[in-house]
Amino acid sequence: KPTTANAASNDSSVSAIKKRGTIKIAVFQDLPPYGWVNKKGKLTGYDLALARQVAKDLGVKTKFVQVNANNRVDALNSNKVDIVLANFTVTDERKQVVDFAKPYMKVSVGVISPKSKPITKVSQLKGKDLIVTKGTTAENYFTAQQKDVNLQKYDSKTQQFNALKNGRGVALADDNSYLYAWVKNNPKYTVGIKSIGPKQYIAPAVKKGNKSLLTWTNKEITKLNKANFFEKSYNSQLKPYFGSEVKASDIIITNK
Amino acid sequence: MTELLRVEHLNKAYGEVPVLQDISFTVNTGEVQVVLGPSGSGKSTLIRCLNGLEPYQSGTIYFQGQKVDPTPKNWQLLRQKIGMVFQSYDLFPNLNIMDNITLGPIKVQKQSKATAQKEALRLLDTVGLADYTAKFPRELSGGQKQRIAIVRALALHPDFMLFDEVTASLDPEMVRGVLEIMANLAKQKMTMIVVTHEMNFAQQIADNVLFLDDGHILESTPGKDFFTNPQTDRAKEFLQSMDF
Amino acid sequence: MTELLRVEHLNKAYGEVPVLQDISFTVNTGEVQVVLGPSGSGKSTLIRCLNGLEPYQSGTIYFQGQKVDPTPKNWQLLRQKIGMVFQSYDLFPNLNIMDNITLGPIKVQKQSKATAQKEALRLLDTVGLADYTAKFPRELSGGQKQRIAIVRALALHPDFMLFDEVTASLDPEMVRGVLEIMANLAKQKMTMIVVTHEMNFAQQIADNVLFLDDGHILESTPGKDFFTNPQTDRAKEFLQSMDF
Amino acid sequence: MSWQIIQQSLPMFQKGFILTLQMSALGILGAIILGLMCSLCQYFKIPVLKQIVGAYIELSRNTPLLIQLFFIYYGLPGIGLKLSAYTCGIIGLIFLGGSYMAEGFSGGFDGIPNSQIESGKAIGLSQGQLTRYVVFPQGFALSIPALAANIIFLIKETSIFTVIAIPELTNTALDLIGLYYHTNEYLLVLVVGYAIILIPLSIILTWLERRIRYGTFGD
Amino acid sequence: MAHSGINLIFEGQNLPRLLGGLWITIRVALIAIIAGGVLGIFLGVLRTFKNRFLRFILRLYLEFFRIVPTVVLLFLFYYILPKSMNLNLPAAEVATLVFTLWMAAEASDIVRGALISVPQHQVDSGLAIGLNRSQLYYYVLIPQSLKLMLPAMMNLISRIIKTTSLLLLISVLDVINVGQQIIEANQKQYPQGAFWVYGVIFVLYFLICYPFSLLAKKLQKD
Ligand SMILES: Nc1ncnc2c1ncn2[C@@H]1O[C@H](COP(=O)(O)OP(=O)(O)OP(=O)(O)O)[C@@H](O)[C@H]1O
Ligand SMILES: Nc1ncnc2c1ncn2[C@@H]1O[C@H](COP(=O)(O)OP(=O)(O)OP(=O)(O)O)[C@@H](O)[C@H]1O
Ligand SMILES: [Mg+2]
Ligand SMILES: [Mg+2]
Repeated sequence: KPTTANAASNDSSVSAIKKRGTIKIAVFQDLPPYGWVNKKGKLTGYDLALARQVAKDLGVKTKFVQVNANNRVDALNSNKVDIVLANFTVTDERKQVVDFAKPYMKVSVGVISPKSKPITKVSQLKGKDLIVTKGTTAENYFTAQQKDVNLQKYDSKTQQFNALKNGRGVALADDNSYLYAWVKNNPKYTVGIKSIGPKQYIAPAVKKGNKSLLTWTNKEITKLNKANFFEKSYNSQLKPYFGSEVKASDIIITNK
Repeated sequence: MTELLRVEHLNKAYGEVPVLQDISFTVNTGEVQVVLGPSGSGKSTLIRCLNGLEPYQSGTIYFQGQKVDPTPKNWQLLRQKIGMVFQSYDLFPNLNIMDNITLGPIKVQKQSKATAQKEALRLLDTVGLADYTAKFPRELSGGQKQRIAIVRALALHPDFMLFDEVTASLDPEMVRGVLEIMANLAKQKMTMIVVTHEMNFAQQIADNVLFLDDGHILESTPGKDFFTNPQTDRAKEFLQSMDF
Repeated sequence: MTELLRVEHLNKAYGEVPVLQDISFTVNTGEVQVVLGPSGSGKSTLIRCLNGLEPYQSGTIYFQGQKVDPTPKNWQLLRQKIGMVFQSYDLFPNLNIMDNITLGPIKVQKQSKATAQKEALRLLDTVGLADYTAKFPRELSGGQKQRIAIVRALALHPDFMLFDEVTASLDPEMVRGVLEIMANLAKQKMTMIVVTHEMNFAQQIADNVLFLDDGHILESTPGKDFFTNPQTDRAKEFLQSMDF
Repeated sequence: MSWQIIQQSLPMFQKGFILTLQMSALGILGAIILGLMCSLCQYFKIPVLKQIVGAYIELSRNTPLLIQLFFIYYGLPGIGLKLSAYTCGIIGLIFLGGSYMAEGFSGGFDGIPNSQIESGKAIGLSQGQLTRYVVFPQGFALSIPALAANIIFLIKETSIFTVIAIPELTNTALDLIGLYYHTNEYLLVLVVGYAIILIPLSIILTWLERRIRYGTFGD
Repeated sequence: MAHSGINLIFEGQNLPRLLGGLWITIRVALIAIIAGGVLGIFLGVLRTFKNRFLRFILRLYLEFFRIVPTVVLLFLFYYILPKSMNLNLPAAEVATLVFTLWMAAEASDIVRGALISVPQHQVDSGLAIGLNRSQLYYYVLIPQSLKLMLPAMMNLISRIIKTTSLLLLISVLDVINVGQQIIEANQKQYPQGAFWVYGVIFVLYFLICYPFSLLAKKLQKD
């Protein structure tokens, strides 16, 4: 059983955060519409809305720490942040190294490709270059399940989409929800494979053993669910970016 | 005549290679000891041993009757009493002439700045360079630099002076001025050990000549005899080779 | 006596500073011209002008009766006939002794390797270094290097030789060997222009002395007279300063 | 620290290691050739080329490789020039390294004492012969320490290739960390990987420097 | 098409944001250069001492920072320092620390090199007038070596500034990171944004580093 980090040594316990007056939250800053910087230079998105709400309910200020997909775990472990709200998919491997709270979003891996040369089946990817970002579920899935696909692994979302646009791979795999969002902005591309691999969940993560913050977060998610926070947030943050293929129920978890 | 310096059975090697072997000699107060010998015979090394710039393996140095304890700390104290001038005009390029001369008196001997500067001026005057206090070494000719280097050593009022081929890298026309100053010092009965290749000069000032070859003292002969009648064949040969 | 070299009204300046002014003189075949003068008087510059290492502003050089066309291309051809040895022992450190000597004969004069090496060996023998062909310059003493440098120049069988203070950076004991070789060349009636500070040597070999001061030829006097009875006061003063 | 995890990751690291070596070798070779050509342009003061080389050297030395790579990889396709990651990496390394190598060579050529050039002239050598027998052999020997230092520098710079998704050593480590979260283990292997390449090189460099300092190299 | 891309830079807050990112970059470099420079001089002096153990340790320190690529150093410190030392620093501070230690390591070698190339006879004549060791360093060696080490120091400084581009990799909001945000946020309007943004950053770095390399060249000459 995981040892409870005792309050004295746990810098990220609820009491410690409250005492400090700020919560350090790991977010993406290059992943519209979840966590990104808009044209005005303001940090915004679906994850950010949740993050701000969490801080508000804790009664503390926020300090956002930008992370890439591949350093979300270490940001927690090295105490850079108290909590990760960066599109963090729950997987078995990750469960070993961090503690996930209740999920707040559903997702599965999708694949986008140019409309002119669409990829609609995994078999089309054999021996071809597929673009992914390091440390994402998509990378995980293809590394483990589809060994004959060549992966091009980038550090950030900005880089991966740039690479796709420059035609550096035949397709790009990532969480399907914002692939929908992305193709809406980039109509030359299509989500050729809508869902691949198991359905997965996105949840807040805290450092392994940080029971205090985990419990609090679980309660918070339940509370926010009841208050229809996620639906509202979906409508304001995500809906404008998603195409008609996506419905709220595809993304948010509505069982209250 | 009181004995100022006595060296007994000094041995010095670089690694395995012996450079000085069983060197013994005495210098009395007011005497000029000239050290001669072919290149590589160990003249510079000997001079450097005498003010602790080189450690030696065995042997004893007595200074004013006292045995020298060869620790770095002790040498540092003794060096105030031993002036030394080298072949390369080794003034400190980052200091002007006045500061070059007064650095030792002020920082080592803790003299007041005024005293040190007054004395520096007096000494500069004796070498004809009193106007140069504010200049930097790079603005001086080789001969001038070397005269300043002598003044710098004298400013500490040493009990004796070591000169290692101080004219060797000077232009021929510059040599004379420097040698004149040394000859003057000799006249004023400064005790000196002088390594030189200027045979005429050596002959003129030497009270005694040490002839070194291959790390040994081959002969120690009064100056008046050495140049006309050296005792060893090696010295004879050496003297011949020195003038074409 | 045929005229080998004539210099007429040579002027040379570095930027605005004149270094040689209205230099005119003649050297006949088989003659040794010694150039004397204080440091900075322009001796090296003169020598360097004579084989085209320095461009000059005006004046004419005649070589074997022909006017020298001072283009780089032409100088390159002429240099085979003019041997030059410098103060710094400037052998090529990347080549062994044999290759140092035969580089010119083989590459410039297109001699066969065998011929060039045979001649190199003969010349090396005359300077007592026949065993050193396979060595590299760094393995030689300064005196040895300088002797090789003379051989390297001689290997091209030049019509005359220029020597610029070739013993100035040698240990005193090394000087003799080099000077002997030059004296031998003089005996064999090699035409030479020699800059030196070795007065005894100069006196011995000079057919004529050019005395330079501040870029001017102050006097041009036969060797036998210059040292005993120089015409100008400046030369007298210079000669005095040269021995203590 | 788990030995098992390290062992399991070794095949992946091996691939990255080999890629790092390959790309370094190609990039460094290219950089040396480019650098030599540039320094010769400067040494012989070839008009126009000399100015172009000068501008290139300043541009290359005063901008980070990361930006150079970003610009080549993500920026240039915007104006229609698309090169593979591998090509971009090697071009980037040559672009960066060429200027460093050029300065290394120039340092060597400039270090030849003027008396050497003059005594070459004095025995009648032509400009070409002077270059061939005096300037080049001596200049090359003198520039070896600088070249060796540049080689080490360039190998280290390949770690930046990670930003254009080239699976070299650093990229491999960062990827594995993102996948399996054994940060300590993977970082250790990464450091060891670089050490295996760079320590022997650094030892050779020190040795070379010493030989040159005591004037026993090449001559 | 391509020339319209430059407008991206001047649109809205984009240029001030880029310059803000640049300031973060410069701040890291500046602190590292000053703190690392001072530490480097101190270590460089220590490295000229005879004590073998001290020299060995300092040499080890230098070689470590020299052999390990800076990217790797950043990750090492970023990930491992907080875990093993319980020292929790924000990314920019970790980077400052890494660059400071790196600067100190490289500077110590430059300082040592300059100190030992002060001619031996300067040391000898300092000793000959009775100076003790600290006086020797203070009045003779350090003033004389300053001039010798300046060109190399200038080169090192411009290298440090260049290398701050790696801040991106540990998620410091440096100029490149801001640039990427701008590319991302404007990708629909400015598909060629990457060319212009990276181009501008390229020029910015050049403008900062070039004066130092110019200075280094000038110092080298005289
Ligand atoms: N630091 C050193 N390490 C090793 N050997 C040395 C060192 N200094 C001098 N030697 C050797 O010691 C011997 C004596 O050298 P020293 O300089 O004392 O000779 P010298 O008589 O002063 O010669 P010169 O007339 O050329 O100045 C020489 O063989 C020299 O090569
Ligand atoms: N490359 C140069 N640039 C400018 N001035 C120079 C240069 N070379 C020499 N000079 C100046 O030209 C003058 C003559 O120099 P030169 O070397 O010919 O004298 P020298 O008679 O050979 O002296 P020394 O006996 O010291 O060798 C000097 O004033 C010197 O400073
Ligand atoms: Mg000596
Ligand atoms: Mg001269």
